Amino acid sequence: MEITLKTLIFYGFALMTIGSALAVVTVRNIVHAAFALMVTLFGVAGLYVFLQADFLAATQVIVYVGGILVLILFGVMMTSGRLQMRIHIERGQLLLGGGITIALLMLLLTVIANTPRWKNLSDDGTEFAPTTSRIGELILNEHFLLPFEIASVLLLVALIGAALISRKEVRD
Amino acid sequence: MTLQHYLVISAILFSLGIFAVLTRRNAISILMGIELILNSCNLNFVAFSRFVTPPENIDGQIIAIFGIVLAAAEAAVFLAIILAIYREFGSIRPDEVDTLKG
Amino acid sequence: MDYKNNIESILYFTPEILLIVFAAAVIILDLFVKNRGSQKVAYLSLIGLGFTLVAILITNSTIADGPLSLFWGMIRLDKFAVFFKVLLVLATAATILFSLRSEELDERLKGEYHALLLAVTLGMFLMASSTNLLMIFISLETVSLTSYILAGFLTHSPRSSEAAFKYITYGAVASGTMLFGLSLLFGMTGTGDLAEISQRLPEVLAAGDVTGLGLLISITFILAGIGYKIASVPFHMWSPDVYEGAPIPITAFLSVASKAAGFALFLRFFYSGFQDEGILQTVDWGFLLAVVSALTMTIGNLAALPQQNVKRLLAYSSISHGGYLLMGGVLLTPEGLGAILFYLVVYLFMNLGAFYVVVLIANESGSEMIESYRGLSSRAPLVAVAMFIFLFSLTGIPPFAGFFGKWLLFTAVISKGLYWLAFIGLLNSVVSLYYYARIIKAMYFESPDEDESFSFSNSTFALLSVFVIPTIFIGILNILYNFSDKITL
Amino acid sequence: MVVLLISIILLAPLTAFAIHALLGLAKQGFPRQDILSTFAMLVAFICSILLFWQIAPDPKPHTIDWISLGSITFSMGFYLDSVTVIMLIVVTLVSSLVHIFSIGYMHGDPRYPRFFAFLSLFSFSMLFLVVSDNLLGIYIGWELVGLCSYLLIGFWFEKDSAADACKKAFLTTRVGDVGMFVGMMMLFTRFKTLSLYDGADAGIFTLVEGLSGTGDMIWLSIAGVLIFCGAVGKSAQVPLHTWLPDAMEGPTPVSALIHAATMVAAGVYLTARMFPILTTSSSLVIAYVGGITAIVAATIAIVRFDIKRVLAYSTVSQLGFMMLAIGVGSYVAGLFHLTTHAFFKALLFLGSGSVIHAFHAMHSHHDEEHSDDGEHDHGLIHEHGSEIPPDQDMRNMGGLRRKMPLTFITMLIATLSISGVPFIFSGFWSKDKILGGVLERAMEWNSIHHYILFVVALIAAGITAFYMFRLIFMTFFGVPQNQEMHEMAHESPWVMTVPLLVLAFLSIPVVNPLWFNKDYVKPPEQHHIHAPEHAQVLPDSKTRNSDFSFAFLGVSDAHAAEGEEDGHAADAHHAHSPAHSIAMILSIIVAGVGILLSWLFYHKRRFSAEAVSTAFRPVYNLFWNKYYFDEFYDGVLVALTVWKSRLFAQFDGSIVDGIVNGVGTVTRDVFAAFTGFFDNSVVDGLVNRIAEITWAAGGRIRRLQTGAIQTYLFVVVGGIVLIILIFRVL
Amino acid sequence: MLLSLMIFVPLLGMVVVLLLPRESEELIKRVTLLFTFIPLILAVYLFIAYDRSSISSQYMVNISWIEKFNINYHVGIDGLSVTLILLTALLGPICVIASWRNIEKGIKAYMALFLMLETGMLGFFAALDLFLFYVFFELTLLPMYFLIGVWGGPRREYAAIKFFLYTLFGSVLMLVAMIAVYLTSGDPGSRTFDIPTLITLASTEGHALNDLNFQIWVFLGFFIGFAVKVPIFPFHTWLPDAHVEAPTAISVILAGVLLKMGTYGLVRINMAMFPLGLDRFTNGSDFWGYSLALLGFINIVYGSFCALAQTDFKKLVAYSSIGHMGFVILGLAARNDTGVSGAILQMFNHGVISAMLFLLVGVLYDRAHHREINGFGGLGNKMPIYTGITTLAFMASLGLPGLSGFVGEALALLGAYAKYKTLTILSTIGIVIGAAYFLWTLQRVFLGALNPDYEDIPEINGREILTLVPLGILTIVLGVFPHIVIDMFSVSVTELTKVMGTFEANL
Repeated sequence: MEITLKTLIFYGFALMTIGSALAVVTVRNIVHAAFALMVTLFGVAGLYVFLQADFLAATQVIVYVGGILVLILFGVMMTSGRLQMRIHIERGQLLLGGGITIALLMLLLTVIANTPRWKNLSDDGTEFAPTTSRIGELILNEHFLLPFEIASVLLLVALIGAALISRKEVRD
Repeated sequence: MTLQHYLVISAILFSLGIFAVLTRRNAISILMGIELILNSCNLNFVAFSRFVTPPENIDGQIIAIFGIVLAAAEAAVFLAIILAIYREFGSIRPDEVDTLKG
Repeated sequence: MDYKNNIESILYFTPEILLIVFAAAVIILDLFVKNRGSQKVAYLSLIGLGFTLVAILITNSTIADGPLSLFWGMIRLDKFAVFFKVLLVLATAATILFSLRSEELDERLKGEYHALLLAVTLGMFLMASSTNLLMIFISLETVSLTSYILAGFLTHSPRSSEAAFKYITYGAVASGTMLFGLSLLFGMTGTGDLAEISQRLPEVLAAGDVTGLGLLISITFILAGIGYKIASVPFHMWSPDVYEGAPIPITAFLSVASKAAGFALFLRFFYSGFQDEGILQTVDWGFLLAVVSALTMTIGNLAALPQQNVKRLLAYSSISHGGYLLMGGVLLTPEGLGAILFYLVVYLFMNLGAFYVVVLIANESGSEMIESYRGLSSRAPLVAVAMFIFLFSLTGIPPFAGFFGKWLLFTAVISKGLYWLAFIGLLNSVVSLYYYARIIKAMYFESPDEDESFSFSNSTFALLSVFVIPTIFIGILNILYNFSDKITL
Repeated sequence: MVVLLISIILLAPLTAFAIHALLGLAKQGFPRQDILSTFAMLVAFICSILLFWQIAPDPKPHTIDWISLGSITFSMGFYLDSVTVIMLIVVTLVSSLVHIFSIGYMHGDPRYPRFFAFLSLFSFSMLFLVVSDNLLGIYIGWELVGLCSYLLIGFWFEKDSAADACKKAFLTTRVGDVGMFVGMMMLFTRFKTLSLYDGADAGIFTLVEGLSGTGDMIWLSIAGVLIFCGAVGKSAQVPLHTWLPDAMEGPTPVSALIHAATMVAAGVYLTARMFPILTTSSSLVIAYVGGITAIVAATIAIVRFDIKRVLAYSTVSQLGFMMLAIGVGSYVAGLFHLTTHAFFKALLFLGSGSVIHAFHAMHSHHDEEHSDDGEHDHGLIHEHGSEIPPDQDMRNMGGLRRKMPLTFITMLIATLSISGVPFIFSGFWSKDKILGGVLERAMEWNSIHHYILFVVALIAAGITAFYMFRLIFMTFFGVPQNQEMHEMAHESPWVMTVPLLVLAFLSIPVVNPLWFNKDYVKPPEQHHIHAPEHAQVLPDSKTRNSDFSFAFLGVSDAHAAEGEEDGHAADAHHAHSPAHSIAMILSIIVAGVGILLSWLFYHKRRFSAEAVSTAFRPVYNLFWNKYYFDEFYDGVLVALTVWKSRLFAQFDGSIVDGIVNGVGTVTRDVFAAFTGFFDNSVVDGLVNRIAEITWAAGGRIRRLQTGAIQTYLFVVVGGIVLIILIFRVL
Repeated sequence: MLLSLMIFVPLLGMVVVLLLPRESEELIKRVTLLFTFIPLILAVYLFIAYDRSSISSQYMVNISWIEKFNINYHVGIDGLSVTLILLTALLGPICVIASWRNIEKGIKAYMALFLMLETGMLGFFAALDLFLFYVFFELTLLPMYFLIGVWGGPRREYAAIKFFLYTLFGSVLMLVAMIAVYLTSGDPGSRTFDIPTLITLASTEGHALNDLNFQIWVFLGFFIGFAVKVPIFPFHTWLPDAHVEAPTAISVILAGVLLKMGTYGLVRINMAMFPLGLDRFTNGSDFWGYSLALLGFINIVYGSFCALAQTDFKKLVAYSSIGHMGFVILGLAARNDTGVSGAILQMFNHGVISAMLFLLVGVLYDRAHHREINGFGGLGNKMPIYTGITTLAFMASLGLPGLSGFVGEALALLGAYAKYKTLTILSTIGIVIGAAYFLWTLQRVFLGALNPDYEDIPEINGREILTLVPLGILTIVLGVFPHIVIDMFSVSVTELTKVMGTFEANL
């Protein structure tokens, strides 16, 4: 594979994603972790761009970075206000968790490396049409109408539930 | 930039997510780990959609979109529950929320 | 099979739509109900479930010629789905009726509570009928999210909050893992449609495009999601804590409906997607699940032995029953399927009945511990009789239905030649007797701490008899044995 | 007619018993029930006499099918030949007399009716045993008499010694019975029938002929010896004789009837009945057992002071003689001695009963409370003869001949008879016949075994004379040893003395009708008796040459001039063999010596018994302690049994459970090695153990359920990894 | 229909009892007595009307029950079952009478459970469908569990659950075997649970059920199930506990009927259906048969010795039951007419005798409130009638000829000797030990000087005598005329031994 700018940028994104994700799981300060997570999410969005999933990349940024991450930060504020922002970890747990994680990763990498179907599928650089309209079609008119509707129910439920549970006092 | 690149990134993300979930003694960190996991899944779907399925088929992307939606919903509920826990237990350390056991 | 498009499908989707409509209606009605003691919301929910049931039966009549694939193959309407929907409606109705009696629940949150119950029922309907990876995941998440909320429904109850917290943490990890597995499966076959997967997977396997390890990992990851729903080892650990912390009606609901829906998903997924010989040769998931089921029932039973909290005890017991059910699931035979379905019906009645008694006793004595059952035979003889019927049915003692259910399961298992599994299962029945008998012992052999007898209303007994009568007669009477013949996957 | 008569004989006592039982159950008993039993026995006696004329020349059993099982049928029935009739008459006669005697002797006992109920039941059982034509029937009667013996020995059950004795009697005889049962099983398995005689199908005696020379002789010998085991138990042969002396705890009439005349003789009867299947080896075993019993019991009897114990050992000894007779093939002699012994021994017991009664009545005067009190004089009892009730202790007696002349005379007659005083007493004839038979067999086969047995028997006969006269001298002669008791002693009432007189009369052969008829009893063919190989086989004796039929009844045919039959006119036959003449002379000599010594020791006091016993202390100790049989049984067998059962119970509690425990412990330890901790709770009980293991496992699983969600997640992820790895490896 | 009526009358009685008000105890007792008396009358009628010469089952009812699995409500009686049905029906009213005064609390529930128990037992003996058979088998567990657990002695909970767990463990193995048989009986659709059909199939050459290995395994499955019930060493440890804790009437049922269920099952299923399971194993070595005989022997000796070591009267009787059931096993192991007939007769007789023994223990316990054998003494003086009846029962139990216990034992031994000489001879030790412990007990309780504590002990009363007299009469009558019972089943037994195919030693 020749090294092009595109490749370099790809690797940059990849490193950014992985590196920040590593930070998410290692740094001891919860706010730092949240920011690292933001970087990761951006990185993933960038990878989506490389995969020519433009709509998805946008969604990723808006929903994750704009929504979820803010939510997480709120959570951090509301729960860690009086306490240290340090994340508690324990050595034994870390080692055991690390071991299991590495085992899992090894298994996954073995599969990825050994599955013929997934080999030698390189990005040939073909440009695809923007996906947004197609996605709209599929979701609103075709195959994915039902999931869409159900997802809306789901969101409603989550809304009600989150409100129900998080509020301090029930109404009188 | 082969499929395997993406898959490896995704696998690493997944593993890190799992690692976070297992080792971070903080409910919000666990949530972050879960987000990493879900992201890795989405990345997988998109990558497969790009490389495995025919170009016009973007089912994978759509699944990923739903994945994001669900992640958001889950995060919302999760945080709500974390708040409730914080209210009841004064802590969001998962190892301190252990009155139910045995 | 033709896929029905969205418009064509809507009519067949009436039961689910009714659920959504009534969920909304419940919330709206709740706004207008000022009287705290009013049960209007609950009755509306019950009415909604009644309508849904009718609608289900009507849709059932439309599939006489064969199953239908709705919404471009997202879900499937077949006898199997109809069976589970009926079962789920019954379970939900029972849960609502329990909730009427339960004194734990905040009366001011009735609207949300019932709306959530209806919503979770919807999710379960979809779990029973999904045929697409995306639908599977969404329906699972719907059920899960709603369940988290329901488990944490009790305000100012640390136990309830803790239950919700554990549930969601566990559930999120499990479903995330499952989603990863689904993505791998998607990557191997290039499709999300279960029917297509079942076609393509053997092809790619045969072509050597996919390794066994990949398939195994994919299946195992997916199993994490399904296994957590049906609480099978090693994905069972949430359930005792959650069952103990959640409100009792919700515990009952989770132990029956959620488990049933999980089994529906499990069966549809594995039976229709992975039944191919080639797949089985690559990954003998049948054997894998046989081991899992043996472990599940054993661990569930063993852990139940020392329990002092009846609710928690029943949680473990329901884990072990998940193991029994799973046993039928690994067989891939019509007998196995029929046995599971029959057992689910039986299990519905006996387990819900047992939980109902727990509700009653918790209301009267304010405790869920075994001690509070002391001398129940003299304090509330009828309830004690009902409880012993449920418990012995759960153990699998004739003439109660539980025995017949188990008998069907074991027959199916043995007909497949899995003697060892049947043997372990039966030994577990013996072990289970021990802890069920502890409750019986408290009820019958020990004298009460107080002599004052419990008083229950007639409607209580009426509801109790709704569970008792089927528990006695389903097995003895030859009425339900043939229904599963028409149900295939 | 035969069936009718036998039915009456059997039903009369049975009916009496049933009426007693019903009255007792209804709490309606009354004292005069004695008449019922006595009458029933007299009826039976008369019928037995009538049967005398009903003996068919070629008897067939009268049977009915009792149990039919497919190919097998067990029948029940009667068989009537001369031996049966003799036994019937002896049993009914003695029984009747004992009934009558008991009316006097048991008078005033609170359980008086019950005593007669048991006597009736006993009579029925004994008669049933006698008339049965098959082993099963014999066995049934056999056990029933055992039961009655048990009930009657323990009649005064308030006495611990009686309670002990009855249990001992039943158990000891049961040991023998089990042997008999095993023998029956062997025969049954081989012949598929337990009938002895040919009825519709061939009986054992016919079938056994087929075995001759088939190499099954060892088998048959074992079977024969096993059947004989039953007789060893019942007839109190060594080594199962110890119960009989203890059985004297029962009322004296019981001792007379059951433990002298009838039940203990049943063993002899059985052995005689089974005569045709006895082989050379089994016969020799029987002969030895008989001989040893005769001498052992006789020596023990010398040193007893309890009048009833002396008689008991005497009985054992005499039974040994009978067994010896049968063992050497002197079948007729054995049965002959049985009948004579029945009368004179019953007489001796009743006489001793009369003496005891005399003393006993005296005690009653002292102590008005008779029997309601558990501590009355029957309560002062002894373990193994170490303590003797005063009314039975010969050292308290002496000089009674004037006080109780009738008792004295009758007992003297019986003693002369048992001692073998020649010619006018029945015992002489029968004992002589036995001795002659042994010697004849010895000479015939030139067998060292039989010579030894002859010497043993001869010595035993001499000792018999010695100790019997010792009894007479100590009781009736000399000066009263206990003046107070002596003063009170008196002759017994007529109901007691009349039976004594009748029996005394019967002990004189001249008046005894049973052995008038020469050739009356003829031995059956003994198919399997062959001279031992080392023995010099003499020309076939006449026992076997004339008649091969199975008829027990000697149809008075001219050939039946065997040397061994009939006692009264025996002289004529002695010519056939020098053995009988030698035996007769020797037996007269030893009897004389015995009596003389006894006279010198106990009447003239020429020698001191004490001095002799001191001089031969070890021997005396051996005799005094009855060869330590009881000690041996108590110390070894009983202890072993109890110990074993304790062990078993222990086993149940600890071993069976212990195995499970062990398995459990190993499991637990292995488990613990992984988990690092376990509880050391003590456990017992199989279920408890399993339950505990299970519980422990449950507890361990519980402990895994820490309550911390990340533990659970570890299990999830770890589970996933493990599943994958394991299935990859698989 | 008569048979079904008999089976379900007690169940009907249970419903009636449950509808009666809790307070009217006398009425409840009378109704129960009535509803246990009806089966007795019917059973006696069946006993009389039964055609003794026919080998086929009589009074058959065959109604489809669960069509899908070809399960039928198939009941019928043959000589073997009618005998045990008579026994069950006889003990029913006796136990009700025995419970008349002894049950202090919850008489209504007690009687209802008792009636349910009776239905279970009667149904078990009449069932000709394997599934039905199993259901009835288990149906006896529930009431038994409660009857011991609620109305039992101080350690009743332990005893009840032990009993339940043991039996359930056994029956679970039985269930596996049963399902295996069902599945092997034919192709889907033609599978059957019908016992006569299965017996035919199992003896059909070439049928899958006729396979040697299959039969051995299935035999073992059923065997363990029944062995727990019998109980055969080492599955016996529940029995002493259950007996000691159970109330008198329940002990009677337990020893009288429930133990027989085990041996009945052995005959009905193991011996009749899977004769190969016991047949010559390899090269003429009779491994399995010998093992069975060995177990019988162990039971006899072990039970007897354990009984000898007991000081608790009831435990002694319980262990004696173990010993006596050993004779049944030994007789069955013989597989010939004599042995099997003896075994079956012994089943019946032991039912009667052990019922008597437990009733007698109960009588004493009601008066003295303890059962310590060494704590009595000299009662013979104060309670002559009781002593008499006890002696009768003891003598019957220790196998005194002329009483019923002897015949069965003797036949079983005679039969067994034909096959297993050494074992049988060794088993006769049990006879001696049996005599030993009974006589010793008799001595310690009744003989000797009166224990002053029992100066005023009342004599056995009329009600108690009423329960004992029928059994006592039966022991005597059957001791003298055993053919009354033997004739009932001798044809069946002949057929059975024919099935077992061991003609060469068919004695």
